[in-house]
Amino acid sequence: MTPGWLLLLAGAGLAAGIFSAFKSPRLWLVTTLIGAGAAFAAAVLMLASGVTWDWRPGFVIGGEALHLQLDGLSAFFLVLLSVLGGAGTLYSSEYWSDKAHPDSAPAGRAWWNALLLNMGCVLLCANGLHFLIVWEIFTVCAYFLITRERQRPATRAAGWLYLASSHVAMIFLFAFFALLAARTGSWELGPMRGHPELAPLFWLALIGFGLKAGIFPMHIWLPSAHANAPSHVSAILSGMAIKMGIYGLVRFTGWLPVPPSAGWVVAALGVTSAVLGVAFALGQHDLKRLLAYHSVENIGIILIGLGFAMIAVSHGNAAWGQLALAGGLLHVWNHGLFKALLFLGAGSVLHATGTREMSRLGGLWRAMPWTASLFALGATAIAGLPPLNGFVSEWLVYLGLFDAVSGRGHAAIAAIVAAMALGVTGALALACFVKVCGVVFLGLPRHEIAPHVHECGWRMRLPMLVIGVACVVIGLAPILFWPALATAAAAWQPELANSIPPAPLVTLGAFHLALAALVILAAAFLWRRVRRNGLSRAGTWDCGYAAPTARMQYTAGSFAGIITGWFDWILRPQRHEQPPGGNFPARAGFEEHTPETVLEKIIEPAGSLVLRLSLAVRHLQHGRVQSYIFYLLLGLAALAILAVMGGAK
Amino acid sequence: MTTALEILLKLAAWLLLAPLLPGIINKVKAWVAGRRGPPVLQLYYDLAKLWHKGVVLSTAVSPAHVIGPAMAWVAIAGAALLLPVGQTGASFAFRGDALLFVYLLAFARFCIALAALDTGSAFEGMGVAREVSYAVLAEAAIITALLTLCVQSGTVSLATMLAPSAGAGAALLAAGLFGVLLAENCRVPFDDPNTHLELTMVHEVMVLDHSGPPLAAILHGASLKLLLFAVLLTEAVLPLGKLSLLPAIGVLVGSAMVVAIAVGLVESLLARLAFRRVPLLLTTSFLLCLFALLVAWKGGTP
Amino acid sequence: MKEIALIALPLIFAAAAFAWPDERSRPRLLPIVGTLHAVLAFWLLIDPPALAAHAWFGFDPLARAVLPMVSLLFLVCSMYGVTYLQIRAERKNRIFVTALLVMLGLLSLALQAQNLGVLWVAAEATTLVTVPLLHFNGTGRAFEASWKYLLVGGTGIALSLLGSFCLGYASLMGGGDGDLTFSSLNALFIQMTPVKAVLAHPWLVTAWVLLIAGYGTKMGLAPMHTWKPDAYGEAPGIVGALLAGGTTTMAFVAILRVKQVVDAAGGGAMTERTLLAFGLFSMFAAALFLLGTPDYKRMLAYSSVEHMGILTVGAALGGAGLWAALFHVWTNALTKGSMFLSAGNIRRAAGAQTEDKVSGMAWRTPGSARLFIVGLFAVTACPPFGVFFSELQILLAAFKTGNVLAATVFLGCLLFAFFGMTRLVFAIVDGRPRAAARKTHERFPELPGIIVPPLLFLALSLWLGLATPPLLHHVWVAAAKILSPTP
Amino acid sequence: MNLLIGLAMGLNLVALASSRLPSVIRAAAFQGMILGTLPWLLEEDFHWMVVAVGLGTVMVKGFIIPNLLRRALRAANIDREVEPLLGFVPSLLLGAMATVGAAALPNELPLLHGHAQTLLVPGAFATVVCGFILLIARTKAISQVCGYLILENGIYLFGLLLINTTPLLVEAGILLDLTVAIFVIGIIVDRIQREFDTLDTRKLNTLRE
Repeated sequence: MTPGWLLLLAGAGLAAGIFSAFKSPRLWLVTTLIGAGAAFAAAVLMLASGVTWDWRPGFVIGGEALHLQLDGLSAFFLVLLSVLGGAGTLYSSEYWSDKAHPDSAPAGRAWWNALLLNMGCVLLCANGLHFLIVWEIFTVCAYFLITRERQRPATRAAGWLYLASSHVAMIFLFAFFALLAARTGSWELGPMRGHPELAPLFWLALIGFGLKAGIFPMHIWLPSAHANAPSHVSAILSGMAIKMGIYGLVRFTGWLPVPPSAGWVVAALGVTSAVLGVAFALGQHDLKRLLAYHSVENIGIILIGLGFAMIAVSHGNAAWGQLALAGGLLHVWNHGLFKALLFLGAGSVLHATGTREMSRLGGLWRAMPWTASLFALGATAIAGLPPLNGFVSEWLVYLGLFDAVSGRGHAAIAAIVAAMALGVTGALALACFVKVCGVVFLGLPRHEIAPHVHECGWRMRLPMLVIGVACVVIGLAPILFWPALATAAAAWQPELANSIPPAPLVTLGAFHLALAALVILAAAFLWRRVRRNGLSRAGTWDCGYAAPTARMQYTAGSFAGIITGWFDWILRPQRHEQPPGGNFPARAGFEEHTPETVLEKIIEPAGSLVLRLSLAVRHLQHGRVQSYIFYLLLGLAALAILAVMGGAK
Repeated sequence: MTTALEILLKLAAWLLLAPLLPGIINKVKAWVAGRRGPPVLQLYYDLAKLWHKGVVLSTAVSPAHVIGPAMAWVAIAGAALLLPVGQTGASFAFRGDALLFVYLLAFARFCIALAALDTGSAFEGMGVAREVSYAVLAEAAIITALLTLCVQSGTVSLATMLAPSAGAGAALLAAGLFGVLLAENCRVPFDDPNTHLELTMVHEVMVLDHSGPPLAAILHGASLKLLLFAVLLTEAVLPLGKLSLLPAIGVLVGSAMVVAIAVGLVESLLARLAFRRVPLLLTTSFLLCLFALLVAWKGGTP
Repeated sequence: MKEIALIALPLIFAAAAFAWPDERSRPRLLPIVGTLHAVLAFWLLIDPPALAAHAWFGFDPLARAVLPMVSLLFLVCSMYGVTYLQIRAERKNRIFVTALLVMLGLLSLALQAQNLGVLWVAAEATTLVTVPLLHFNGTGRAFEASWKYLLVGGTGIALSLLGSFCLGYASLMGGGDGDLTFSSLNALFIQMTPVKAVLAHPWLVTAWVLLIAGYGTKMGLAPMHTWKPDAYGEAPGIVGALLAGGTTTMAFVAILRVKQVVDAAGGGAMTERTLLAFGLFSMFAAALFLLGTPDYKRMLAYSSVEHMGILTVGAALGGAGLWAALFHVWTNALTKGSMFLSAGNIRRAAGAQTEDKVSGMAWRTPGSARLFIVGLFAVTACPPFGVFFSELQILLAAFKTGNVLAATVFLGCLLFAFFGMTRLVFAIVDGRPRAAARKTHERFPELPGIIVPPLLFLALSLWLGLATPPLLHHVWVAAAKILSPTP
Repeated sequence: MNLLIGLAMGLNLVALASSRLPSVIRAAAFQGMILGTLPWLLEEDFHWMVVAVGLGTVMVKGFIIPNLLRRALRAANIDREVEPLLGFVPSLLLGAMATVGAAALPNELPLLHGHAQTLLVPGAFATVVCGFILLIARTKAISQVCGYLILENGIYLFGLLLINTTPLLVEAGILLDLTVAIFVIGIIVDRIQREFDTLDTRKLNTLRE
């Protein structure tokens, strides 16, 4: 079967899912899974064969001839989309069931399929007009998925923020594509590095796609949207939707010429997003909000890779550019996988306990061992630790940076800064996920959470399992995925393509394999040893304090206190303290809340300023007809002046 | 076959020699304090005893409490395989193994930290929070040190990075790495290994609830880590790559001694820092590495 | 012959409707006339008649490019009207139906008018016949709205009369014989001797200013838009749709015709400058109003002001912008029509039209609420609806002609309008429903008669965008070519 | 003829200055009659159509509409005060300035030699401006209607420039429209009075942002 037929099957499956969503959930599940599977097959086929699938049927949509294209880059992203889409589909069939959400589930299924379908189309469209159309449709679908629980004001606010900032992005893309079409004279997309006059358009694309990707100063919509959406939606949003922004950037930096400073700017944005993203994450107490900020961090890592690849290209294809690009691209996959895993895990925690507030959770491993261990796996991966996939991609980026340094080229200094930032980011992420796993899953329950805490069913467990396995496989055998990376890189910049995997990657894979095996062996061995020596149970060492309670455990806030202290200048946490006083202190209290600084300190003031202006203007419409006629005269006068001015010219 | 044998031999050497270092340090401290102190091989006795002891587990803990130390131990051992010894180089050497080295240690930290948090005790929480927070700065320092070596040698593989001396910036680099060594291994002035007040501990408080074989794994891992850092420090400063195996080993052992003695002296002469001051000191060692980097950048030739 | 029928048919039926005895069956006349009119209009669209020289009205390319849209709009609205008037049986509909039909006739006349005087007469007459439509509800607010509409609109129309006189006088100065048909005016001004041109120029400028002010008032360009929110806010949804889609289109066509004449006299630079400035200003003002208005029917009025601004900008860009503007006339009118109708349903179900009184309509009137939201996205230029394509074309024209600044302002205004409209619409649709409204048995009866027409409008908008008929595209381009002296 | 036009221009000022509604109406009506007579003086050859137009104008502007307004005035038995937003003296000054400006205007706008010496254009513009002033500066509906009437008068005055060139149909159409316009306004006024028991349009501002 050729990619074309498979893609057709995929589209048909997803479309059928849209229609069966309301009537029969089972049919929806089947058709959607088939669709996702077909898309996966098509993408893998393309990546394996390396043959671009290009389709120009006769018919015209919106005045432009349809032109679909599945090349290395789009196939690379399509793989991720189909995996996460399939996983989320199965997951949601239990997580967002008709029983639990009678009025929002059916429409939710329909929107879900529409989202997948349109994201796929974005990846395939090779015509600017159609790209713009499906892009906007997928944005709107995501809005309706985020606001599934629209009775909750928080959700509505988050949804509107998302919609508004997406529309800002949309406006920039309007300008970008319109200018492109106006200058090239056609909506056809494709390699056009021959037109240096197109280079400035890159800045429009950077803002338009960057807003979608959640690059640091433009990430304001991301935390609340991810936190308030249903978890399978958060997973696809964070795993795939923001990657669409990355796709746009990669795609158009590959096709269009870029200004010389572009690479530096992208890399700088990457460094900022990486460090500040994880810093904000440390300040969060809401599990899903925290994960959302980690998306900002990982987008940063991806951008560091992409940025240095661009720098390499602009300085004549230095070899390290290839490694940086490979790292960045692989991290697209990796982040998509482990972030989806983490969000699905968070979802089953939410599903079981009904709260996202970490300070109320704890000791969940007893009730939900599967979720706990899979979440721990995801945490290890996202902290960039060997032998899992997160480390592989970060390692590739590192390698690129170090080569740049040792090469002593233009980029060396920048690479040094980026490498340090990457190191700090890694350590911070580690701290953050030690905190999450420890506070949520280990220790004892801090509050008497509803007794119905339970492990999730297999339809929620299986997707997590699959994604977890994928993380492990990429970690242990990165070599298998090099051809895909090479094909994608070739689609971006033919010069950067290199089908021979770098030797170190092989060794690294072997080492990871050995490490994984030994780790398991050692664990088993030690466990047996402990059993043999005989073990007895006792209370945790309480330093002789008579009445320890579960609420005395370290909380998320206190855990991150030291580090968030270092970042006070940007986090601006709001603390409300009620210290114990007197000889017999009554109740004391301390609460801390880390706001979305950029939003609350910059965007909102500006917005209120505009609102005040509009209020002032609206006072002119005060209902007295005399002054209405007076306005009419003013208009007349203005016209006269305009006209006469021209007469003078 | 021979290579496999060689690897096993090297590993055995690492594992066997490791517990010696704390013994030496304690001896030096005792000597400075004018006591006789515990025997140099004390840690061996302790490990052997712990290995046969029964285990008392907190009622709160999950399997991670036991599995964690094992994983950490493996990770540290794996890191040891990456560190070259003299001319023969490391058991595993490839471009970018330096980063793997750093992240393996990070992985070990991750496991120990989770194992500690597992007890749900406020003490462990406190310790872990401190450990991971200081690690952020230490990590920055180590990466900087690696960058220095990378600039120095023009490669990204420990074997070749550590072969030449750090040149002009050697002293700076040594000072910086020594600071990192103290921090990462929880020695004075960052942490007092034999304090008895939980509130002031970092590393000790994390293993408060461990006992028996897991504790043995943790202790041995810690000593191995100390040894790794000592060797890394030495090789970063001295051009061992030029020596043949035996002299190299000799120098290594000697310098490891020196490092141990230095640590001992520091521990007996300095007092523990107040926690709020710790980041300051770590930043200092980071800056030292940074200066070393600058010196290398200016002086060295690619 | 058919073009005369276009005008005569509605007027005759209007007389019939006035004489019609039965209140209940009278509204049925509306769809009948609508259908006949639409058939005629599209027949003419497909094979246009030859244009008689110096005729006072005729089915010329410009009429061909817009009149079928108005006819279509009326057809769908008339379907809605039947059910609507059944629901509103408590009000006598004799005047209402008659006025609607007369309005259709006059619009057909105005759009086909080839003579300055006829054009003005028709425009004035439409103004007058709108008044009874506005106070159909008979409330005090309705009276106030129609009073303001009449006073402001009347003043505007008076100005346009003065302008017409000035244009006529300019033609005299240019050596004309007082023939006010556009074709002869163009011919006259194009071959005007420089001496005469100098004499005629001041009059041309005066005429242009007065006519733009006059017809601009009718069209609702800021700052002459002040009657719009009141009128749209108080009128029934069907009237709002016809005003926003039909009357404004008429005014726009009038402006285009005058622009053609003035351009012929070499005033091209002036007309484009003034139109661009006024269009952008209207968009800007509308965006500011949209940001804060709490009333969703007035919101529609401001949105209409914004789209009039867009049309004007398009017209100012000449050539490519012009045909895009004609395209936008269609998409905007039809999309806006759906919003007016669904807003009317919501208004009747909620009994109020400000966000502090209305919320949770998604539960109260699911169908209309969904339509309203889809219409919202359609009208704020979200693909794949028609407005998106037409606005994109205007944007393209702006970039092609190098008006980057104008394009920037254009996009900024679109953005703020989107903010304001989404905020308000989602507040009234999604917000927590009132306690009373949550009970299902209180659901407002959403008869197919009031749900299908807005749906139809959306379908049309979709069709226009995704599969623009080549014939229409060709017609628009042809009209634009004729209108803009510089091809 | 210029005498008559001058008289009309004077009547503008009267309308501006008068503090009682009946006098405003009377001024407007009288102005209407004057304008009605103008076509006869304008046309050399005695054309029946012109006579018809003139008669119609006199009838409508001079009698029908004023009576209509008076009826509205009586129907809503309200005090006869004008209640200006803008005082009489300022509005009078404005009107005077407008008249002077309008008199200076023709130097800017070239005219056919036939019209150059008549006061038609200045009169027209002055009247239009005065109409605007009445519209903007008066609160009473009736006085606004009068303002609108005067505005129309001005336009009509201007229209006379074209009376012998453009077909009279335009004129007739105009006449008709104006009458209907005023007529409807009269009805509205009537309705408003029933609704609000006052003719003060300041009360008409419930519709607002």
